Amino acid sequence: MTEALTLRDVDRRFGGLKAVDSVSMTVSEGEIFGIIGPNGAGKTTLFNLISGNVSTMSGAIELYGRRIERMPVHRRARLGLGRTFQTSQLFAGVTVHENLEIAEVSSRRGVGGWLGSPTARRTVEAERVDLEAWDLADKGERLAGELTLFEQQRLALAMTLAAGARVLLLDEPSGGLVESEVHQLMELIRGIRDRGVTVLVIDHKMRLMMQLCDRIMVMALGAVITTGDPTEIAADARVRELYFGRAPVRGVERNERTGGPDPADAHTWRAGPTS
Amino acid sequence: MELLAQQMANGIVLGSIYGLLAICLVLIFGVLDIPQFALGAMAMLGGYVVFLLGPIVGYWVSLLAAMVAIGALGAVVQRLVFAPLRKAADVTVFVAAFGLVLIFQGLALVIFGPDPRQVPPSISGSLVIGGVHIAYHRLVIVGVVLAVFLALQWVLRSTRAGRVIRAVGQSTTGAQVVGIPTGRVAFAVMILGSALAGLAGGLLAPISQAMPLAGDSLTINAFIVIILAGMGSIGGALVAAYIVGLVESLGATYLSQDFSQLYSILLMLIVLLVKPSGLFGKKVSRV
Amino acid sequence: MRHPAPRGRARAAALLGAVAVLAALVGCSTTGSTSKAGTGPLELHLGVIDSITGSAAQYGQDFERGAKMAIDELNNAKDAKVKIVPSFCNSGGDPAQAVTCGKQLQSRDKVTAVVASTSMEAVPLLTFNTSAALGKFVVVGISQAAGLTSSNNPLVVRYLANAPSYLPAMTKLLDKTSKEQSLGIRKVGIMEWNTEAGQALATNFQKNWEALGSAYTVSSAVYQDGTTDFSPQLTSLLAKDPDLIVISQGPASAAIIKQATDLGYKGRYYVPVAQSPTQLATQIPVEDFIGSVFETSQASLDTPRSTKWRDAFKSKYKLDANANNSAGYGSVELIAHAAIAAASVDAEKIRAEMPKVLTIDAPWNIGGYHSLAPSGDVKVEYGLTLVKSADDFELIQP
Amino acid sequence: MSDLPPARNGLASGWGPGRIASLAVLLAAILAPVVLGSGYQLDLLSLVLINAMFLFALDLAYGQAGLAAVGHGAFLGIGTYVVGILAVKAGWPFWAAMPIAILVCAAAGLLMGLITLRLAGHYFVIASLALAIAVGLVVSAWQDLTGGALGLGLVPRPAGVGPVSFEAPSAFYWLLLAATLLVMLVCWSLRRSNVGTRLRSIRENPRLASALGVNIVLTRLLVLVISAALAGFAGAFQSTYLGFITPSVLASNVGFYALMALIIGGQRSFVGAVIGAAFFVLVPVLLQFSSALSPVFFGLALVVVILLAPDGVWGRLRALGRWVATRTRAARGGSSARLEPGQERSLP
Repeated sequence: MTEALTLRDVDRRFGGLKAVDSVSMTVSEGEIFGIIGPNGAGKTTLFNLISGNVSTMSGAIELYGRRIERMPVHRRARLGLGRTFQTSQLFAGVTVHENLEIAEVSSRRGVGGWLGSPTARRTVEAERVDLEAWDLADKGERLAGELTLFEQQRLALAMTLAAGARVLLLDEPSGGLVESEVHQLMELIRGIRDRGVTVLVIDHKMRLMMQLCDRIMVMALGAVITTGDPTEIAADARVRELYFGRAPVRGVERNERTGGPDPADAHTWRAGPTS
Repeated sequence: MELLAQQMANGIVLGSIYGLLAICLVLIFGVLDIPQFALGAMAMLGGYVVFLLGPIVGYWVSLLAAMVAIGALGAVVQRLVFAPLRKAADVTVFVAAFGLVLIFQGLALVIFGPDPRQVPPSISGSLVIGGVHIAYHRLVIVGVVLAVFLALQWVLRSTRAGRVIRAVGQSTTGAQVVGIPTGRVAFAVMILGSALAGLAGGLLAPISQAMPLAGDSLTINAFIVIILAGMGSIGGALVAAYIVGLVESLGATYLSQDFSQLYSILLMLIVLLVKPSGLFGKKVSRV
Repeated sequence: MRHPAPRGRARAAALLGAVAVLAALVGCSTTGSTSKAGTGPLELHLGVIDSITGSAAQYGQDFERGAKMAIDELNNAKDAKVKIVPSFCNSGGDPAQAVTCGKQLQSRDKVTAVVASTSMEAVPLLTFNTSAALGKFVVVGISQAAGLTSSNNPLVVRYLANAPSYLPAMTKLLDKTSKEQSLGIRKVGIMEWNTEAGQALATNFQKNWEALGSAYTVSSAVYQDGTTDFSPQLTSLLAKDPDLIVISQGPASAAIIKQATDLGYKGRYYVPVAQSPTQLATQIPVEDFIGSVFETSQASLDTPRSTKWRDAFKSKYKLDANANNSAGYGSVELIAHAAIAAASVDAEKIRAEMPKVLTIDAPWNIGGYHSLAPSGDVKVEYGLTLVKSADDFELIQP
Repeated sequence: MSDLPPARNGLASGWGPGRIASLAVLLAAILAPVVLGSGYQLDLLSLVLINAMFLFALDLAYGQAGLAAVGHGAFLGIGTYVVGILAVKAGWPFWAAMPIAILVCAAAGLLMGLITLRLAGHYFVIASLALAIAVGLVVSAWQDLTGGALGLGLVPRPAGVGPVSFEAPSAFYWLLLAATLLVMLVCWSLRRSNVGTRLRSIRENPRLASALGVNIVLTRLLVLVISAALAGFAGAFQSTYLGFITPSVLASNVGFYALMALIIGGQRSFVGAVIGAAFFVLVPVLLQFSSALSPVFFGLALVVVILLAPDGVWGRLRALGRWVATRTRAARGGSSARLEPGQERSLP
């Protein structure tokens, strides 16, 4: 399998706090790779490091074998790295149609990519097909900010693909969704993977993660605790301790920043993976 | 050597004047986020207050009167212009402030005429040390500015009011969340900043004379100072003001006089290129 | 966030706006006034462009007082031969605004003569004052620099100021006085105001002073318009230990003298014509400028003619007349009397009569000018006033 | 501030009020010399056109790229001086000097962008203003080239092309009108191009835009350069309009006034820019009667307009138009009479 994304000894401190502490990981092409851990474990920071919104202090990040850790955000995006954000993930003030147009235009290159017209390559017909695939067919002229949360989430996914993402970072995609929508979301993400896109996902909903991911990496206090497939993770003693135990993790006292597990998550966790 | 010492002395005095206005800007621009471009024009009006009242009540009382009058003007301006515009874009507020400049300067021109009006200094005569002449009034300016700085520093650090002001400066929304009446704080800070502008104008009037356009060059230099310093601390603003004063004064002597204002601008640009947040500012996001 | 407006919404409002624009255009076109000369006195449409706001407001306002005085006198005279119809326009000291003013006066007010208070207003007019299609008009302007008359414009006159014209004689007069009265003036420091007027005075003074001998040296310090603290410039000048500091901006004299005194300077000053010693004495103590020399125009001399004029000015405005007042007055009078002599308000005819009119020793000619070169330069000669003590101002005539 | 989708503004689409108003203004503009003759009203309109050209350019930087370029007046001034210097000192014809002015301004824009674009918010505003002041100081001091404070003149009118001469005021006016339409066309196509789309994404959500691959700095730099070049183009015409150039064309308040004009008129719209240009040319003329008080009235007018219409006169007129339309429809009993939140409130 081709290595889509590789991190080696990536570090990031904020003041005295080690937000990401010597993280190494490898994600293969076409994999769905989950990252879990308590609040403050450094998951979102890790995503920010990969996407370039936060710069690394040391270590290497490779996208399809190419070093990207010194590149600005937009260059990584152009190399095929897409991401969604927990909040304000859309151009809320313009229509769905225009959101997709922006996403598609942003990946174009050359003189035509700058000075050409956004609609030059994109016919209305193609647009409609696209929207249908995302179940947004009748929403094309609505402002993105007026969509429901799940519709917004779908649009955000569609936009990353329109922008040409090959490796996708999804930050809390199930946030605010109801149970039935979470299920649909899972199907969508699998569909994306089936197109050959590699997916990294952070989410608090354990059941989703256990069902969706091929592999899961567990983080706490910025460091990797363990990586494995969902059943291994579920069985891992350190992970159980991390979520429920009072024992110190890696010799460091649990402090307020790590917080306790989400009660809802705890429930799903106890229920165990259903797959 | 004597020339150098004299120009250093000139630079420190110049820096003190810029510093006082820059401190006003740190309060109004830094805390309230209002680009009050009319501060220089308000200082100019303060000069006229001293011109009018000085001969009757004496310099120091008239200086106090200038602070009160310009502070009150600040209150009016806040109520009528800036408070209604608090949700408008930065540049829109800039425009309104520029409108105020035209109004203040225009009124001064119509009421007092274009001729510069003489304002006697607090103490006449000059101190002479080793061939360096410094007018006593200029020493008074340096002293008053330092006193204002120390007093403000104390207020901002050690009093409840100061903590509230700093909280608003950090984040208006955050301050609102913890129950600070941000509107009233803004009002108070605007009055304080304007009163200090009045003080600056009154102090400067014996040097610059009272005239309609007296505040113009002050405003832009005060903005250069706080950008050079980085928005945030009044101490940083004062130090940067001394730097600008010295650069202007020494540049005019040892380089070319054609460009005396250019040196501080170049210094500012170089600093911004190396450290976009200014000399003493905290890191700002770039996008 | 708003929805894009559906098509056709507010079309009515937009059309209404468009109609309003067209209506305004049509309305504007009919406001231009035209006038016919009647059987009575000549009706002379005169434009006055001055900077009554902005950084040159003092010049403009002084100029306008003089101009208004002349207009009132001419219009109220018994059996007046000319009736002046004035139009005033404020340039704010901005040449671009002066262009707008000029075109307004030219095509709306149909002026055939314009007086302008500074070269910022006068020079930009030269791009269109000779256009037959738009309407020709004579420009009588005050300008220190050569630009006004060096462009071969046939309808221009440079009145008062005129640094290249008077400074050769003036520097010689100063040197002569210095030698006769043992003033010991050799080293000169110039406070150069970075404007057209300041530059012209500074460069012409320097050129002529240095030509007087090898011991005659000049150093200069430049400051931007709007400067209020002159210490850096003065410190540089004082380091050269000058015998005389030349001030190139009249209104700034008081501040410069005060600050130079604070810096320990005890020498003399040279003050331009815009500031008279009596005027300055109302601002700062005479003690601060004893030993100084002041450019003095004919209008400020104690001739019966100019004394009478100054008294009339004072009774009208309750102010002491200065050189800019006399320039405003004199430029308007020159135009009016040229028009009377030509018995016409045509711009070219007015201009053609001006050299002749200036040689007449008339009461209105308070500047005492007597020669007008073909280029349009009025030959200007100033005297000097030497402040010997608080109550002894000695006039030295060329 | 809410960010209207620009594709719905001005000339961009449909027969909305924007397009009708634009066409009406255009028609009035073409016919103006016929109605007005060659009087000074025509001259004022010429000045409005030069200012409008500059405001179109400025709107690219401010309205489209979100750069509060207070110092943009420097580009207008540089363009003015380049043509002035080449015409007066080297005798170049206008048509040869104008492209040089555009190139010089583009280069200056590039330089300014490289220096200032990394700066955020207020820092950018002041840095841009400071650069403009620096340009003004250099031009005043460089007397050999620019004539310093003594000014530079006289700059002739553009030479005729074939049988067409531009000496007559109406011909010059039509030339200016053509130039203005050209600038408008450039701005319009840029807004409609991928660059425009990218600019919109940056305005809406810069973080998301860069995550999608938009190079924010490069996009803004490109727009700043184009905007500076267009300002230089406007400056070339200002040069020949004024005929006599002094450092006042580079005064720092030129950029201030321009930005004010744009905000007063309404940004991201051609009609708004024209309204702004007209405001700044015509209001001072209307205030001539008040003589020394005119700056006071002008300042008051500025503050009052800003308070009543923070999103510009044209923005307010559009809101009014929508309101009228909605009311009319509601009166007819139409089903789509839904009033959006904020519209009712935003009325004067």
